[in-house]
Amino acid sequence: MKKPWYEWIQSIDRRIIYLVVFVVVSLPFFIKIKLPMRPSEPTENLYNKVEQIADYNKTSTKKKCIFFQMDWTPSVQAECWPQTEAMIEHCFMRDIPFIIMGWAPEGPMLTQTIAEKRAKEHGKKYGEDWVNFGYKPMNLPAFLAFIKDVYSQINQDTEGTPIRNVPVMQNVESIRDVDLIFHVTGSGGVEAWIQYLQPETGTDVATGCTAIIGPEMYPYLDSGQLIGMMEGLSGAAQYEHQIGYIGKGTRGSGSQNLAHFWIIAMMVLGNVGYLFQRKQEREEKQRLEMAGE
Amino acid sequence: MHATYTMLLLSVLFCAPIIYFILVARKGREIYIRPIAGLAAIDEAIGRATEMGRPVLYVSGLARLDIIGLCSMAILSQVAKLCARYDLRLIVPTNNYLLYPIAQEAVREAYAAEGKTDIFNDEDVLYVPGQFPYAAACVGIMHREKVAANFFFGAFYAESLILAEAGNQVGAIQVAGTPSTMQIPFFVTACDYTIIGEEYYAATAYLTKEPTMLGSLVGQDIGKMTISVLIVLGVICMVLMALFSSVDSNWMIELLEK
Amino acid sequence: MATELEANDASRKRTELIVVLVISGAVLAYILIDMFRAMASPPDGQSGFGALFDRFMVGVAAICTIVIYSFLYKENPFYRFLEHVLVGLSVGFYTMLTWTQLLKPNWWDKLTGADGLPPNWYWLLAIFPGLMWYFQLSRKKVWLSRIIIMFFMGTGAGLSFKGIFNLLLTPGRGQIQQSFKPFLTRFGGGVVFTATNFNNIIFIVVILCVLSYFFFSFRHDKIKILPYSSTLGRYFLMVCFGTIFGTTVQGRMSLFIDRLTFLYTEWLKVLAG
Amino acid sequence: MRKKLLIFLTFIGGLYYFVEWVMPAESGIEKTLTPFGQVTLVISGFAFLLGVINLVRLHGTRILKTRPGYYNSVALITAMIVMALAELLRFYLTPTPHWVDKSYEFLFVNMRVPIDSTIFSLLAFYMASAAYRAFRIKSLEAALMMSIAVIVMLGQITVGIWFSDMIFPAGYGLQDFREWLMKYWNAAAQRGILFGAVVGSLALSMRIWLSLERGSFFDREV
Repeated sequence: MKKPWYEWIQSIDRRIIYLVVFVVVSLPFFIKIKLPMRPSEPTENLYNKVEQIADYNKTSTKKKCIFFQMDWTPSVQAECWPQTEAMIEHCFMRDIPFIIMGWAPEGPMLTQTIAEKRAKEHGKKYGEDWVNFGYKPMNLPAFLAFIKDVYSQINQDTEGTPIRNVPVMQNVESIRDVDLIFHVTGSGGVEAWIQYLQPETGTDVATGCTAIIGPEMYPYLDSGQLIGMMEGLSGAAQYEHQIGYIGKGTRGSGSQNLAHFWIIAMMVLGNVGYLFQRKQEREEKQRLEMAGE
Repeated sequence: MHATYTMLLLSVLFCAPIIYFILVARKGREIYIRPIAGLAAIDEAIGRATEMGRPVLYVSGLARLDIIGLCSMAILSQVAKLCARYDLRLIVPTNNYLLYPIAQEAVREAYAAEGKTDIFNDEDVLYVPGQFPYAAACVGIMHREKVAANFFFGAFYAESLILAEAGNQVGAIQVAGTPSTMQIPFFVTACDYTIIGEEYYAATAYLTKEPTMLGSLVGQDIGKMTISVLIVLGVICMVLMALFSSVDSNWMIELLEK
Repeated sequence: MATELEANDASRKRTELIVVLVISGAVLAYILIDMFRAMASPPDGQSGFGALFDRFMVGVAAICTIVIYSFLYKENPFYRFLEHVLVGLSVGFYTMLTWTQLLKPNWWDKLTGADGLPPNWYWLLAIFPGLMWYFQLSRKKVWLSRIIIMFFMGTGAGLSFKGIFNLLLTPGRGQIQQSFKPFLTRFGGGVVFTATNFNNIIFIVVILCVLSYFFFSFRHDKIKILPYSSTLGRYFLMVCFGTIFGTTVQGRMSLFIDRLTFLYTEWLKVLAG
Repeated sequence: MRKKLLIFLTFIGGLYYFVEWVMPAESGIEKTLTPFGQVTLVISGFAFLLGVINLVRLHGTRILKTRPGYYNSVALITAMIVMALAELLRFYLTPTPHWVDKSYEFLFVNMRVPIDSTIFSLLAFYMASAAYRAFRIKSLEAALMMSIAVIVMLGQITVGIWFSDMIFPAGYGLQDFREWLMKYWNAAAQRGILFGAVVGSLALSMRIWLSLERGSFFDREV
């Protein structure tokens, strides 16, 4: 006996679905459509904050810097790499010095790679425009010590030079001299900075996070504990749009469109079949009851 | 920042009831916890597995040796008892080397308690480090062993979708409970029953009937109530500020930031 | 009947094998050609062999990627092999980093005296508590490891007070103060009700309902409002989970986009970086 | 006796930071934070071999008893040793020889990174099939969740935003609606969860600090 249509559309083999995912994500790589974009509120706030720092640096001799806390691993580089790249690009454009550190081993390494790539185009030099502390494992007690005195916890940068001798660090006596903490992560952890650092120093904290932990950050954005946020790849794309730079974020947005539509299509398809099946079953039951009476 | 007077006052307001009710509960006072829907699902799932005569998988996620992990272990011992009772094989992959021996001990004890030491196999409690290797290992087990029921109790991250989805694939009945909010949507959509957020601890207390946890739950409820009351008062102050020009600042905020 | 099934199975296996062979053959062929093309015309400032090795490394990365995706068709030994390799690499990497980044600079250098500092033998004492971790490995003496574990749990507990109350009550930024949202706005002489006020009402109602869903010990039959508020709270939670699901779709898709970008730009070079 | 010692140590460990929090800044207790932090960091660092030992135990037995799939264990152990060696050589040999850098790059950039991120990216596919198979309108709740999810999804892709901006007046497009959902509904719900979690963790800290934990596991393990 032939399968009714509603059962049939529910029994598409998952491998076909997978194949379509592959196709819909691939197509936009080759067919490019430029669509207008506007930044979301958190992204715009972050952008404005960085601009503020840049304007301050123009006037004053003692340059304020941004602290990059890179807690991301290769597994989430898809989202965190573009975010980091966009922020680094912005820093180089408006020559804001920055410091890289990470509690995840790979974060600082990959960030260093990005920075070196971008530095070539902007003619920036390691040490003068940025410094990399590298992977610094810390537990909370160590973190509190770090807040009290950066130099007590960190003696050398990744190059092995004592950080006191690094030009960037000349303006940084303590963590208070940092004007913005930019925390990029795929697994949370920005709370440590909100809970232990911000009340001490009043430093602004911003986060670049994977889309999935984006919603979790909104209470902090509402309370001002986070000043801004890049939310996933679209956040990165919006930021790139603001600084006028075409990076991985912008390139990915095309594929995002089709992929999203495919997911929605799948939801609808699955549920239409499901609902009709349920309806049929209900009617079947009723008919049987009728027959029973 | 060092404690302000308000902080100290609040910490007393929060902590005192917790300690008090824990002690009271220890004295053996009956404590009411609202029934947690979804706990019944555990027995249901075990029953289903018994009908099919296929093994059961208990996943503690990336739980470490912290309260989440220990709650997970407490639930595990309950599950293990049921499995032993119905001669079911229980597979427990753990992700943390500190949790691994505890899990092993818990399962062994449970099977011993039911006098089924013969069907307990040490190899069924494994240690797989790393997030995705762990997820992949669980998926592998589901495929290889054709598990009939999956229990997800613990701390979950991105791997949750892989697990729940793979469970669907092998057509296992699934029960989940986790405080990691970000993953609950996938459990809600892919599992037959899901225990949401804080409910997880309540469920543990409900299962173990363990006075400390029960007492602590009551204490926490009072803490949450305090926060709600503070919010209501604060909002009222705000409204007053809007209504009467004589009220020029929010007393609650002033009070809280003393 | 059974034989027929077996026959089908066998034929399917054969087709699978053929497909696998063809794909892997193509991949390997491409990598080889790519390697030698690179060697023939190495990018400036690089030896021929260096260029060849670079392309070889990219080829390996591509193979890893493709093999992992083979899991989507079905679970297979190659995938399991790579997953084990990953565990090995990660553990080896993390363990050594703990030495090179944590113990070497913070302990060994201070103990033996590096960059001009005199050796400080007091750091030897750190070994004794440090070694206690390893008593976890013995069933008898395990309680010794508890000493150190409990100490750290204790410090964690002590620290949490500071963290929690900072989170709730930091002046101007505390979660509690920031929940005091005005329901009415003072405008000029009078009082007006703006869109923001409306949103604020939503905000407060949602918070309170969600909180009430997490009340476990209050009897719903005693406090008449609780059943309603907690049910509402559950619905509000669902809204929240809906947003999470939505953003997650984006996040997950990005991951695959990233891998495709690698395959297309760095390996196949069909797209400009 | 042992139990008393444990309880005492836990209490002491917590007491330090509790006092540091309660005491006013003038007390100068902050000065002790730095040394305490350094020492605890080093002590916690000493646990670094535990994972390796456990892994070697586990897979060592598999190899020795040549269980099915023991070759995987062999691969695991080899990979572990090689990676560790590469890291060590790269750290200690200065200037780092070219071949060390290359092999390190090979292991890290060309094996670890791709495998790790590819396994993670399988989620994209699972997401699709989950949407098809699992995300069912079983109840009003599910329906609500699903519709919200769809709105959020449309509100975060350029096509959706561009299209809705053409239809709806400025400030009422899908992106704005998404932000409204996020900023008020989601933020509030999240904050509710946050408050619950915060009070929970406070209770937990109390229980641990004062060693109030009881019960089969809590007794033995905490």
